[in-house]
Amino acid sequence: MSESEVALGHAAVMEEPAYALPPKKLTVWLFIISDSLTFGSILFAYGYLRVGSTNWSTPFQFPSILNGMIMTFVLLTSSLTMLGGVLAAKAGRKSVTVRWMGLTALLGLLFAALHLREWSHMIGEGWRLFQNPTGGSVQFGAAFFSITGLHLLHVVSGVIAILVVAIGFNRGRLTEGHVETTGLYWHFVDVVWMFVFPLVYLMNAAR
Amino acid sequence: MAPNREPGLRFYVWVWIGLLIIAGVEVLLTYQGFSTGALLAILLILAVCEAGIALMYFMHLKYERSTLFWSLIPVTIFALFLMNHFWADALRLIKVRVVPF
Amino acid sequence: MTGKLFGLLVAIITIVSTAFFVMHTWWLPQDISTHGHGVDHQLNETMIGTGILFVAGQLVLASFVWLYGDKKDGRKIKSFPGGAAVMVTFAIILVGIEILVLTFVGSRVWASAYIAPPPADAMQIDVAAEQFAFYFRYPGPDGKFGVIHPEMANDANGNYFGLNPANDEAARDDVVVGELAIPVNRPILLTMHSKDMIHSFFVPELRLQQDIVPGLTVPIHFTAVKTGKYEIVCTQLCGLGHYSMRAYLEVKTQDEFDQWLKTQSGD
Amino acid sequence: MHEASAQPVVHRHAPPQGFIRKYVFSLDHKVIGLQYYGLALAAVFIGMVLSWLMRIHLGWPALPFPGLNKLSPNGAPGGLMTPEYYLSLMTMHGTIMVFFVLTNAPQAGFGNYFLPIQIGAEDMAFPRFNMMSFWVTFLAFVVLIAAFFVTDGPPISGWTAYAPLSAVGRDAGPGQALGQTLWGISIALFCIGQLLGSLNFISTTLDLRTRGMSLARMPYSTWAWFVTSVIGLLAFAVLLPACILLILDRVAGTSFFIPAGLVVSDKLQPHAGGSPLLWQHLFWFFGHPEVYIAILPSIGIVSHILPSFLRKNILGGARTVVGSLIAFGFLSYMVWGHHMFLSGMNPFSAILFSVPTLIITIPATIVVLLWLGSIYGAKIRFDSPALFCLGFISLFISGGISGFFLAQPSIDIQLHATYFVVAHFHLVMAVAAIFGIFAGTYFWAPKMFGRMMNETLAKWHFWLTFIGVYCIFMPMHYIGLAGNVRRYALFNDDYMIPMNPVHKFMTIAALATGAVQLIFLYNLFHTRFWGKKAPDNPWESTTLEWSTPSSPPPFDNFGGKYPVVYRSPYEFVEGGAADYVIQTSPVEVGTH
Repeated sequence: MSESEVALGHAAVMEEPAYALPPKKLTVWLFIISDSLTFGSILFAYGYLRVGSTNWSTPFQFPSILNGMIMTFVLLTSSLTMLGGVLAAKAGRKSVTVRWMGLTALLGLLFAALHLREWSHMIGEGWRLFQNPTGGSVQFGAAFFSITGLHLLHVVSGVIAILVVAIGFNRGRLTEGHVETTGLYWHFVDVVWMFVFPLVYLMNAAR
Repeated sequence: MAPNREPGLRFYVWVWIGLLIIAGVEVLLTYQGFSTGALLAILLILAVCEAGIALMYFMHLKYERSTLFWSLIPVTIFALFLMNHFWADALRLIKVRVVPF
Repeated sequence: MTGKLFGLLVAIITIVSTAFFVMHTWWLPQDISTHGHGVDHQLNETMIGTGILFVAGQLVLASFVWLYGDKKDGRKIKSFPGGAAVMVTFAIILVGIEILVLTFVGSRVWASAYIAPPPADAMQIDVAAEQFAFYFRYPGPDGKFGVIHPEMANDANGNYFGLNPANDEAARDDVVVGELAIPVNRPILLTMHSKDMIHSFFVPELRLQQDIVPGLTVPIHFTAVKTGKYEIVCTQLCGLGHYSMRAYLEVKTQDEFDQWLKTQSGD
Repeated sequence: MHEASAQPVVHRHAPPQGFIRKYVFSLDHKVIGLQYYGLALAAVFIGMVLSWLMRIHLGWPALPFPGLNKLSPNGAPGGLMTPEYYLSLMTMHGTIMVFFVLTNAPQAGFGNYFLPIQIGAEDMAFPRFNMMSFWVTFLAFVVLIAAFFVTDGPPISGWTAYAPLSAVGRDAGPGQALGQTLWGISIALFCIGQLLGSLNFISTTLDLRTRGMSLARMPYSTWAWFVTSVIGLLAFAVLLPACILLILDRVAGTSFFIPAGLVVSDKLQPHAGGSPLLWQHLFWFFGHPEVYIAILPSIGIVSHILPSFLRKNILGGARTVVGSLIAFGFLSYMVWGHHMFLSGMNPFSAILFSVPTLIITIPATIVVLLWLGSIYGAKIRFDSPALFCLGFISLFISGGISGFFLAQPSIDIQLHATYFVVAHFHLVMAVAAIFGIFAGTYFWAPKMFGRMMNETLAKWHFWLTFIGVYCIFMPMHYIGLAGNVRRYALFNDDYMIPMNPVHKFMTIAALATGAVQLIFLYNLFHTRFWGKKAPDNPWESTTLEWSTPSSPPPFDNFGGKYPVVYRSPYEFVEGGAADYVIQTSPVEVGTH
């Protein structure tokens, strides 16, 4: 996909892009806006159902919260490594970029693994989308699995994107622009987690 | 106005530490026995700060033209804010749910 | 030519359409509720205000199109005196005032019917809606409603509400009927709940419409001031028999009503 | 460095070879635009036939449809339509028309074709996204139509798919089994297609404008497409998760929209804790912006076409028109609750939603007044596009005015869910938007096909359609006031029976008006292949689409060059050889 370079190459004959952003970067920003509404509406739905239920269960013991903390740490760190990748790419240091991005992808996978461990652990306890072993509102499982599932989907697709872009950048097919936009998306996945962790984990901690 | 110069990795490390601290504080506060409502308010405020920092520095919003910020963020907040209309009904679910007579 | 034809057509359409509104060829049915006149008044006010805007707008369009066709004469193009500023201010002031008035008056009407709490002496009647019928329950002599057990509801043996008379005192004398009979001039409080889908309780003569949402007990109160038999229809798409879902509202005098209730609880 | 009136261009991608790349999986925004237009044409035809069947059934319930039993043995045994099949047709009619016609044709269709040309780009920012968005939409359409052929037939829960009717599955009635699931999948896919489209439109508009084409110099239609894309970007992002949650309720046993203790056809449903109102909130949060997604492009198209036939710019120019468009977009998000006044929503919210709903009438009034003010003192050329624009204005007034009633909860008590509502949204959103599409078609056909539409047929098409739609939809107001409930397969309630003659009248009008559309269809196809060749700028218009070297434009729109824009979009000046100045003309013209 080579649209954005060409569009930039046209700078001589085009009006200057609004916000001085190339189309790709602008589009990722727009996607982020729209996606944050997607997450927003699901989180609001979760809040709606929780407020409307009398028997909400808050099952997370400290181990789960600790697991959540580790996941938060991993994801935040992956954002940092991604930034390393972006800076290196801008400095034109290919191999360094690829190393940083590889590290980011690894951290992303680690996050997913921790998440899935959490899931399997809960499923083992008898949690389902439609089932609550503690006898509380069944909406807990529905909300938890759908929200974290949606986020996990973003993480996994992010990891794939990072790998693809890293390889493409290494081969010289893709530019630092691609690295940067991928980073933008990856940071957004991080930002979403900054809301999911408190709202879905901490608010459901057994206190 | 041209985009400002953006800082190097060392600066981002500091931001990263800051975010970690906020996340830690969130967990600490969770166990201070606040009421659910109060805790929600606190956590949301912290989460917004966290997200704001990430947006501004990690996602470079601070180093883009300010017009980008002003055209993206208010719209999003506005749209999400409107969803607060939901609560009027969510709370009613408790008040007027089916009660056996 | 074309322009004149268009102008004529629009004018005719406007006049004919308006005529039917003015002549009340089809109009709201009579109003039998205490709050209804407020609704009607609000509707008439709006009808007059918007009617004027409608006729004016269409006729201005018609006449302009009639007048300003290109006749290939040397006529110079004129621009609207005052320009857009006039239009914008006009729109904001005119419509703004209309909005303020409508909101101010209308909200009071709305509040009187839907926000105001039911009078203390309101007679409570329990309503259950299901595909595709309404059922009404009167507390019976003891004045208490029996507890509802959804799982026990069964149309086959006529236990529409899922009562458990066997071991529920209050439920035994509950009167369950398929038509809503109420005494005239007496505040009525309907507590409505649905067994399956969203249904809606609509009596045009009462100026009263309310969705019945499963999971909620939706309260609605009114006072009927005219005796007679009226139709209750479901206005919320609730499944294949939606069109056939209705019941009757009988507004009776107090004596007739007491008599009726006695006979109902008798059998 | 503004001397060169045009500069050479590096081609983004070479012109495709072979039929598939050229016409099927094409990256060319012009082909994709026509694909969207074609899809909408097919959809509107199906939707129209459905409305015929429904109208005939309402007029003459006992009348059998020979052959309908072939399509649905259960739905129409012996060709006699069952009530539930009526609801199925109604659901499909609404869904097809709102999503695949009113959202596709004016926005995705014309927008794809003309937005890049009007801003002087040689294609969309992301041609591959563009292709994907069409084919995803196409897939969505196929999935939706498939619902006709599943055992239980299409869903019966209306285009709003209110839970729990849409959520509990088979027990809720025929069509609520697989049919409803297909509906959910189809709409979810449609959301994805629209989101891709919106991203593409916005970044194209912001980043690919040719030199001199400042935002202030963009045509009104471009502005409308841009604002609509912004609305869509936020609206469809909410419908998508809503659909996913609905599908989860149906297939994964969750209870987002289903409360406890539901007994459907004597079966206690295994759900608890959900809320039907949550679906309504999520749906209408999208649903109301959606109606503006449907109408804004038409408003833009009309404002774009009118100047060429009034020979003057719209009163107030860009600032006022664009201002109103943006006001529409902004307000459209604050009003969704006016669909829910009587839904069991908190009665206090009703007032909060009613006020902004009424405020929307201000920008609406402003645009109408601007159009009227522009017609004043003009030299109107009555070609078919102009006629459809003027018709649009008349319909927009008629349909918009009834919004005053429905915006007020106190009046909505009486009018909610009656034919008054049907009349309102059909006039202001459906028919008006369709008139915008017709106007666009007649106006741009010379550019899209390089051939002129037959003017005589076009005029007949206008007169008959214009009279027809008023005959169909005006009476609906009357019977609505009299309390005639919508979404009934049959009106056998005591107080509705007297209105049956009116329904018969509307049915006849609908059939006639529908038949008239065949004139348009014939005209369109005849023009496409055998119409008479069109001059480069048949309407003596001023915007960039009329500056392309050929009609239809070459693959890169401007023949290896970028136009340079020197002036605002609608400059008409009397005196001199031509009374109009095209945007690319560097020549200084006298003051005006």
